[in-house]
Amino acid sequence: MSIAPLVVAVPLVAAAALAASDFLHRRWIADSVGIAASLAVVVLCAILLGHAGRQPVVYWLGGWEPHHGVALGVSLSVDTLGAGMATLVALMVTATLVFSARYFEAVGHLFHALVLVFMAAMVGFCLSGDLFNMLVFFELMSIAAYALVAYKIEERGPLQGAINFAVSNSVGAIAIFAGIALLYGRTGALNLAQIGEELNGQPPDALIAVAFALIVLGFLIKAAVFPVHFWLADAYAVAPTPVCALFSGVMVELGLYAVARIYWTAFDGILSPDAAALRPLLVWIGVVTALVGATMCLRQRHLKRMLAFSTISHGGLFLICLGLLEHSGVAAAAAYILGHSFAKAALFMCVGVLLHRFAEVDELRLRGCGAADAGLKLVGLLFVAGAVALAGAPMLGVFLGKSLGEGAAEESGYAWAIAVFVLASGMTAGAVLRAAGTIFGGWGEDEPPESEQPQEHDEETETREPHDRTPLTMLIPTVALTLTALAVGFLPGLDHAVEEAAARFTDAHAYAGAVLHGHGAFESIEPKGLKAVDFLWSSLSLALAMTIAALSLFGGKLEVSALGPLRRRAEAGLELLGTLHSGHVGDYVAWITAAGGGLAVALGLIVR
Amino acid sequence: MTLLPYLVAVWVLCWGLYGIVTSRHLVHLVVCLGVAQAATYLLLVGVGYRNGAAAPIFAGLAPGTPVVDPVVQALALVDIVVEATVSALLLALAVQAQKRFGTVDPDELHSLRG
Amino acid sequence: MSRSVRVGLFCGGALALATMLVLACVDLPGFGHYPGPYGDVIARTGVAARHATDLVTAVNFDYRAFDTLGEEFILFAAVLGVAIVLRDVRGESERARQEAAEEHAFGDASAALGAVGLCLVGPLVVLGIYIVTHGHLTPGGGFQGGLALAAAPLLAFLGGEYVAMKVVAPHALVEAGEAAGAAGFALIGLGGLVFAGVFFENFIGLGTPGKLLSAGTIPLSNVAVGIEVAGAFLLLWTEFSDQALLVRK
Amino acid sequence: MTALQIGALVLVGVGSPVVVLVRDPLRQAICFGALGTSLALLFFVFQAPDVALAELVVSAVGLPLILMLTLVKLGEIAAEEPEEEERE
Repeated sequence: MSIAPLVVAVPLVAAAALAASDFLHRRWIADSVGIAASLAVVVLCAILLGHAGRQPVVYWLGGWEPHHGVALGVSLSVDTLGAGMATLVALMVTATLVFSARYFEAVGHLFHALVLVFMAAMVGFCLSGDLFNMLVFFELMSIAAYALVAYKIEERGPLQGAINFAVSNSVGAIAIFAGIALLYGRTGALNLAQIGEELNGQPPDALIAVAFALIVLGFLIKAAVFPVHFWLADAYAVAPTPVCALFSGVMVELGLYAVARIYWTAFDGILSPDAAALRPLLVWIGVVTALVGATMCLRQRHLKRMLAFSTISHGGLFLICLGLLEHSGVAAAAAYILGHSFAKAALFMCVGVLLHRFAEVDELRLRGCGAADAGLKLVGLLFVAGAVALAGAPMLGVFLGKSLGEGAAEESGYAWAIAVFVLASGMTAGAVLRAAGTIFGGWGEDEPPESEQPQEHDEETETREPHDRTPLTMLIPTVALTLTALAVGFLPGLDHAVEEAAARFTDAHAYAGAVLHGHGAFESIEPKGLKAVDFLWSSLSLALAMTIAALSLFGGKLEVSALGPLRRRAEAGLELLGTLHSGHVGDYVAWITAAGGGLAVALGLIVR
Repeated sequence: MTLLPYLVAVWVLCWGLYGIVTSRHLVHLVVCLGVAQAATYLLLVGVGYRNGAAAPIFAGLAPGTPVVDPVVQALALVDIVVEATVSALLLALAVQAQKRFGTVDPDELHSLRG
Repeated sequence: MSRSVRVGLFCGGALALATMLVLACVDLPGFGHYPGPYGDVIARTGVAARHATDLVTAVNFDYRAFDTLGEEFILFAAVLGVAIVLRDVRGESERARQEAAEEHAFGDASAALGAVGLCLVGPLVVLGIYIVTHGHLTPGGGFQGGLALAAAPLLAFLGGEYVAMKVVAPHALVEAGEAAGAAGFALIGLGGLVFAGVFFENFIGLGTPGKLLSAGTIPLSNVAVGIEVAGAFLLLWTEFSDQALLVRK
Repeated sequence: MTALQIGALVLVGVGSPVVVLVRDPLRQAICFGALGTSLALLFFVFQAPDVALAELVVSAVGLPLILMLTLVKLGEIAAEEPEEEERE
């Protein structure tokens, strides 16, 4: 497939062209070039997705075919999940660019150039079959992201968010660099398939443990997993809203994608004997992340920060799926990410619409604002639909992924994790429903908004001033994304397709054969599909979400005195959890170091 | 003795991280990030070294002469560029932080909590 | 977190991390015993395959040119990012900038120092061009030479001649050149796709090893990257110095 | 390993804590330049002239200049502080 490298080259050349023509300062040029380039990438990725069927499409850049099993150059090794992820990225970028066209004043062409670079990096990251090349695209993605976060420099927030983000992720990149150096010292290889072949069957030792720990740490920082998730809420709370949609929809998930990709291609052969010990480690990290994220999500009244914590929580759920180290878990994560991306991006765009209209993203200050006109009522509907999709109501939104995940967890002996799925998705959806009730229904207690933590008006300048009406170019992508999120579950054969794709994704042997030796077809599997009990769990999530929303909106009068001390203790705990999110970059790096040390020691003990 | 370069790399990494954690000045912090990143160049170049071998430049070198690994050096070059660019971006943010917050001390940047 | 808690948390983590890292390093092949195979295959076949005598450059601009493409755009994105972050001061006071341009940047630099700086501009340009164009033959290449080239107008600047800097390196031209260099490298990759069927395929005749015009597209890529790096660093420096100048005003 | 290589390693090993512990940014920038130069020396004696050259141009020219300009800028903004505060 000679079009494979174009998915990276086209947006990069377009970005350079936009930057070179920056002096023209024509918004329509920036918009049309940006949207055209991203649409082109959507088409190219979709073609790749169609071709990456039974065997990955392998493209050796520079024509450097492997030399007796030694990779000389960089390969794009495109399998179904990688191409699917890349297509998702390109779709999200297209939607974002359409949304931003009328959303805010851009500085010349620079915003669009950066978004295109960001897209090229993410797409290249998805398709790359080379560990170091993945790191290069990871860095490119990060640099573009730091700049995008800091886009609104008139405010205090963005700067600090961007600084915390940049420092945390740079430390992560250093960890990955060190991990790659260690791995290279052992294998003398950078191609994932070749590393896998070199390591396959060898006894694991401290080097493997530490290299794996460092690489996983680096990518989990990007995936915002507890306790290295702190940067995410800061960065999202302050980034321009369309950028948040991109970050939440795809960038965070790419961190997890990288962990899965690297585990299954490079480390599976050497670590699979220890999988039984590795599994609880990853699952527990996921569980804690999901619950901490969900708890923090309920505490927020800043809408973007609330959605950011919801993303952290879902990231934890994805990690539980992947941490099962089974192909069924990978299938679950893939389907879950698909549904979540559309829903979360649509929700961020709804917040964008509110910000555009009212120059405000504080839930309480927006009370009742959402009933002003028909356009806003539509947004309210979309908001509720987004919450329903996030909760995974039967057949809608993340239902497929969540059900597959629960099924996979039960099969691997983690049936209790189903409770975490129900709880986390219920709590995060409940927070969104509560916000919808407050903003669009005007419900809830009538406390003066200033009584709680006074917040600065950080969002005013993003859209300069309140607007009277919402442009159609903002509503169309929001509606489209919401409808897609809801409809994803109805796609015929999707469940079987993801299971099939995941089985290929986890077949390290066939992958290595296809990449290095030009043959290696995947074996077929028997897809499992859905079970009746999935509908029960899904209804439970939705019920929990509605209960939480109802309790927090109308529950003020239901004060039960017996629960007083318990409640006070819980609040003290929550307070402590809140203070951990200190916004201090030194704290974050201390957490990263501690997490790295802990992970390295744990893996060292596992492989002993 | 054969561990010394690696030990130096670990040592440099730890000092760089320590500097970031304890920093009271964003410019200082950026430089410490550079120190931590320097550890990775050391590790990379160290991993590809071969005793008694020449640099991988065959200008005036007989074909077949043993040379050190050129690949890690190429990787280290990429690493250096990345470090320089991240630093530049962070320093630009530091300038803006001074302008907006009136301080570049992370202990006093307080706009995001909870 | 209080400072002592933070340092305590860090020290615990760092101790564990350092211990594990040292244990991992013990498992590496002893220092000085690089086991291969990647580097060895390239060392054995690289010169014959690409007619480039500097194998590091061959790896950067041919074998792993895709990495370098990413790296160049990292630089490109960083320059865009710095321009975005520092834009307000530039935008707010375009007039102040014009006035500042009349002033000397580091006004206290003596005239003699300035003269020396100006005299060095020429040789530095020649050196930079040499490093860029000989990237495939001797140590150095587009990145190193590009930075040397960027330093040339800078010397004029340090010598106190901001006006001279504007003459040597006009902003819009540098901006366009930087983007063109970045795009140029991507276009060389596309050239491989068009003329040889594979992205980043070396599609030009390889010539005689050791000659200036050899190694196919590698010197071309070096020139593109050299232009990009020189432009990028010049832009970075001017972004920061514009700010410094404005405040001085 | 040759004495030159050990010397370069020791130089870098001593230099990095110094760079971290010097808390005055201006002095630190100078120390950082020196550390970069000793790293370049190290790469040179470890047969990595390309890396040495790159490290030299970045740490002796590229970054110190940005650091200096940043510090000049920071100092000037700090001097204008009261006016800035009013505007906020």
